[in-house]
Amino acid sequence: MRDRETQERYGPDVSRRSFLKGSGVAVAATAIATAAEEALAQDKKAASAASSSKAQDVELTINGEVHKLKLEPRVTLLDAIRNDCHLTGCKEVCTTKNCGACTVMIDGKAVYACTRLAIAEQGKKITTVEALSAGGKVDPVIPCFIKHDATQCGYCTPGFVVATRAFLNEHPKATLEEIQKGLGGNLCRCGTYDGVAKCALELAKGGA
Amino acid sequence: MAEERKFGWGPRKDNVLIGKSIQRIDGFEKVSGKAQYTADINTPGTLYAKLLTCTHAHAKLKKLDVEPAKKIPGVRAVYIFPAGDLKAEGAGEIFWDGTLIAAVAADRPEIAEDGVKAIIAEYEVLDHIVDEEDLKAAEAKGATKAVGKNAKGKVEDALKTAKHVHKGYYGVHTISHMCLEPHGTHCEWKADEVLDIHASTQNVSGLAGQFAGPLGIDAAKVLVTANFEGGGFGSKFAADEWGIAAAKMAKETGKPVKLMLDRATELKAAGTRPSGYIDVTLGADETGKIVAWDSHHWGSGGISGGSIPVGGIPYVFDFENRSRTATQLNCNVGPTRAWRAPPHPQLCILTHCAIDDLAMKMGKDSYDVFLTNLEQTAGTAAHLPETYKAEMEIAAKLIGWKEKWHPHGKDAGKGAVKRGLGMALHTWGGGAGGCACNVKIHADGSVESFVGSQDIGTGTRTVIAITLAETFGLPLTAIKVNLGSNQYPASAASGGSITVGGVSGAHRRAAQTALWKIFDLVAAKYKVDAGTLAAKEGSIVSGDKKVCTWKQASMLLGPMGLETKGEGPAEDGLTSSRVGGVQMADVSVDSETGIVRINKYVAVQDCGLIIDELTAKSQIYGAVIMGIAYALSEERVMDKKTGRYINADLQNYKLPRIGDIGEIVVNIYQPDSEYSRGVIGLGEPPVISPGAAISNAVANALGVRVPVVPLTPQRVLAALSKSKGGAA
Amino acid sequence: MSDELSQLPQAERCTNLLCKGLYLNVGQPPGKRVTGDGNFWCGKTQTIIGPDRNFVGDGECRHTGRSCYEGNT
Amino acid sequence: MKNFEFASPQTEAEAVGLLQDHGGRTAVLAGGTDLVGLLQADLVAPERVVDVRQIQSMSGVRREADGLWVGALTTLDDVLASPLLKPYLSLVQVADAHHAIQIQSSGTLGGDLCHLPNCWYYRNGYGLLAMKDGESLVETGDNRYHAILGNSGPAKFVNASRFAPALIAWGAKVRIIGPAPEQVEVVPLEYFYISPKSANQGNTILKPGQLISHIWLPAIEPTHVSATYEVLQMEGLDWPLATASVTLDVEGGIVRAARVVLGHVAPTPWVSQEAASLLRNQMVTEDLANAVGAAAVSKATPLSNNEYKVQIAKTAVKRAVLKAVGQLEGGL
Repeated sequence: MRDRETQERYGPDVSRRSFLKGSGVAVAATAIATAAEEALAQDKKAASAASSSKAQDVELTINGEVHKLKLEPRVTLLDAIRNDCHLTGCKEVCTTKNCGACTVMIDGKAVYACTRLAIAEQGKKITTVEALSAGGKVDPVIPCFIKHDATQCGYCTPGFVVATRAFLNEHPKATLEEIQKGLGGNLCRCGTYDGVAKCALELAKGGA
Repeated sequence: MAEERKFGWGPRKDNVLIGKSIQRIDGFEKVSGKAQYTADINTPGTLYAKLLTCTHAHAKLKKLDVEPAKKIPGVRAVYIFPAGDLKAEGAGEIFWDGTLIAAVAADRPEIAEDGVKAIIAEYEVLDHIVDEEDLKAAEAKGATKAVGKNAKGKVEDALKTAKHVHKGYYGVHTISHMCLEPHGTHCEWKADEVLDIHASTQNVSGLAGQFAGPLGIDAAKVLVTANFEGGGFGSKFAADEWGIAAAKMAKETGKPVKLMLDRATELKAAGTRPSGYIDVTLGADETGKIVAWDSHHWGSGGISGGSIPVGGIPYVFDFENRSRTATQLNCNVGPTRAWRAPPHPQLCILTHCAIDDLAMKMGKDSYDVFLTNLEQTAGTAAHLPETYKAEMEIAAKLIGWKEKWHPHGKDAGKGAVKRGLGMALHTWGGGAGGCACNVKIHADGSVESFVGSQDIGTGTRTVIAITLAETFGLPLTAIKVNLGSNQYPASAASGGSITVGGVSGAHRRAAQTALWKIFDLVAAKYKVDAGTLAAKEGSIVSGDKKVCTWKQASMLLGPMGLETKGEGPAEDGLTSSRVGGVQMADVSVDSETGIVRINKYVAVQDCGLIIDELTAKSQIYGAVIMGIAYALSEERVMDKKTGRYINADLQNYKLPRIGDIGEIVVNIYQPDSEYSRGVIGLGEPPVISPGAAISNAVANALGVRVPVVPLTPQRVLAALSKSKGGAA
Repeated sequence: MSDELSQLPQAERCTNLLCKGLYLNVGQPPGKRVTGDGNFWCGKTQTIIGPDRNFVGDGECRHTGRSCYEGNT
Repeated sequence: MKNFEFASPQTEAEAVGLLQDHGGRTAVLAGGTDLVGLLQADLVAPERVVDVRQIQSMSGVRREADGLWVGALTTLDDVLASPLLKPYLSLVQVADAHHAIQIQSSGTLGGDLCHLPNCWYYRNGYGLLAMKDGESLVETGDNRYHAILGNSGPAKFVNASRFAPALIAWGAKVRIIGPAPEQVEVVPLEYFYISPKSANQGNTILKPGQLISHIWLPAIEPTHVSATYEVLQMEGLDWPLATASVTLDVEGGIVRAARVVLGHVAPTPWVSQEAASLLRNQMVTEDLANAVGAAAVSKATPLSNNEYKVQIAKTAVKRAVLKAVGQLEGGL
């Protein structure tokens, strides 16, 4: 099982310290394994309950509204939101967890919708950019983006707005450095970062 | 009698809106996600199309069987591109990775994907050449072509007598446009054979004909809409073969078809900026004045040309004794398209890095060497030396050049991190593009304009609204701007920084024409001298006296209101062309990891009369950031072994993010002399200098030139290692 | 296409040859027309390869002998 | 993306059962940040995807007598928020260096450990070994991001896990469950990774139907210090050119024990005994750190185009050592 090359590299353990020895592992492992065995006995039946690969009922709760869809398991959350729920604020750009144009919130956390399967996100509270200006209530992030002209072609912008909202929710008093770290998951090709940073900083100072 | 009625901008001090920082009027749509881009159009029944592309750099297609795709339930149409059409004349030869072979349209995107996978394509793989830098290897393969040579003065003699001579090699790799909204269209056939197209385009007025020809229909039956467009940067002027494919599949199926390029195909097939490399020798006299330039540059724009032309080298400057030669490499790489300020960014790198190294050799401050040679920029435009001089002073002050500058490689910092300053200059024509517009003043006083232009992120709508509102003395909210349709008066494509000049000039003319008619009507009705009238704050005034409200004046037009046309450009002073621009970079370089970070970046830019300072500054911020991208991280990596564009994804095609840009300081150089020049476009010029300015700053930090851009850790460390006598 | 071909007597550009410059010239007087940036495409195929599967370009598409050439006559 | 069945088990046992079917041609879905991209590119084409996020027992961090048991579903956000993990600075630093809240919210430790290589040949469909016509594409192709150590075999990619170096430097173990219903093994993380010798091998010891359920960390003592130094070209979301994690036991200014692990330099995380032995019984100084860095890469065998990574890896080790003892100054 052990790779020969790895073993050869490793050599003898010469330390007296616990972080090198790993004492007591076996005990805990057994404890967990026992729990697992118990669970196994209870759930043997459920194990065979895998669903089919055919299109099936999928219910997504987006912006408080339930969307009843028929989707194959392989449909991404992004495709479902854009193509089936017709909420096109989030965009498809990279499909490789890099650009952030598809950012939505799931249970309040910013997430790349391209990295999720729609079928796996049932029962979650999904929030898209559309919710940030729904029902006559406009999230302060939106006018602040406009004020600092944090948009040019605008294609990356909704994803950036959602990321900014999610970020500020968790870091309401963020510094510029924190903003630059937190919002590094969104790409803009036109180069609107300066406006985004100013916007986030202003909202953080105002305690948004 | 008051002043003669001539088109023109008002006195600068009187402007209420023009020149101020005004939020873009379509900001809410864009920021809230309500803006509908082509990729967002999903009319009922829309089919989704996916592409089969060839992943060989050079091959012969031997077999293509699309029947298996057609058998998949949900697949509605399969289209074969010319490269996949084995029946055609000269068929089957593929010249670059990413060549489009077939498209599949299906009820759902995932089914279209299944269809693509079911297609059987067989190739005979042929020899390829994808190394754009290796001139000798390309020559050996017969893949080069001389594209120009010219000389003036006595170069050899001047180099012999020059006090300082520097010989250098510089380069810049190919990059992709990487539009975040990929190229693509949504095509739907309506009644009477009308083709309704949403296109991600910079060329709303110019697309109908491009679709009509290949489809064999009248251009009059093609509707083109682009209300919003997710980035073009020079690459979205054509209908493109994938546009034709969507239209044909829509016709075949009787359903709307949406075909947007996938990310890899967007990078490979939808436009790149050509590479450039140069061997150059230049010489200066004892004052630092450059007296001789001798260069040979080469690069590739793809298999059939499009490389950097011979003109333009040396960039901005021209020298008394100058010889230049250009060679094109025909490589198996995707074709080039215009990329923001073509090909100035490359020219700037190839020239201004050499000048900076000459300064290093002379032991002089780069600033002084650029300054000494400014008189040699007058060949482009007489006013440039003076503009550059003023801008250099401003930029130097903003970045602290005098306090921070140190000789190249000396006193750059104690530890591993070295700090340096660099600068570069640029120029661009810009000006006003062709534009026709209609301005409608309704009897209720509301104002509307119609123009077949587009907003590619530059703020076209806002510029039009400001122009009209300023002219009519109305608030911005009183203006409705209609653009993005070829059903409106034709306007030039948005390229070459000509849109703001084009639309503002034409709308000012239309608005002034309308206003003069209104003044005449008001003058007659209220018995005042029309020559004394002005439109201000929602009223028509005569001197300090309010004559009537705008609404009352509009009612004089009768129930049909008034419609005026505006055209341009014209020689009436509303617009002009040719700008300069100076940029300076303050960078830190980690000499142990090769990482370069921007501390501060200063961009000083002239551009005539500014309509909206907020969106104008955004253009400069954006251009600098794009510049930081190609200076430090982004490049197309062609794998020599497979011939493939191996980093055609956003993971390995590295673009800067919010933390990668340092502090950017934008300064618009706008004395009254600039205001009086009229409007000049701004999209391109500020993207030109960053490559050279940042490279020069790195050279200043290290005392070693990293010759090829982007300045990745690999190249920085290689240059350092070479300078210490190690392997390159 | 070879250099020799571009040395041949040249006609007007094929009417199907397109470049960016053509779309910037709306309403411009002839003296002010932008000539383009060297990036051409064929209006018929909408790529850089013409209907005859040869490359397009300023030189290549002035050659009246080319099977797909169309002059403005 | 090819089609697949989807299942969402509630327990570890249920997950193991679901993963066994289809001859083990199944995949574990957690945060999705790697898997869904792989599915979209058809690089992974399972017949069933098993979403393990509902399994309570695999979440959270628990203190036991012997150390910490960290659920494989622990996200980067959880790492940053966990008081129990806070003292393991080298780990926290990795979570913090992921400059994207979307990855921090979704990415899990288990997923990171199983992250498939970012090698562009692999990601373009040439397989982990990137062989074409019996020849390594990496060896003669563009290997700027590839291995400089442990690259004499057919595998030349670099291990993509960002947490593995830090975890290995702490002596972490992984608890693996499956494929048989009761099967559990606890394996030192450094033995978890393999450098595949043939095209049908993966880059870990995981057999079809197995998954990581937990990560074990030894209890920390006041004398333990640690640091990770990742060399990232970009400030924002990027993956490292090279990483070094060190864990030291320092008493009275003298290093009593040390582990030095490099990442992104070899097909597996790279434990450097050469570097560690130089540290033992020494006081950390800049000179010593330099020597440790040099020792760590002394056996490097760079490929045609990645010599520069040797310098970067050396620097990473040096700086990780200095950072662990609070002596790092400068560096970008």
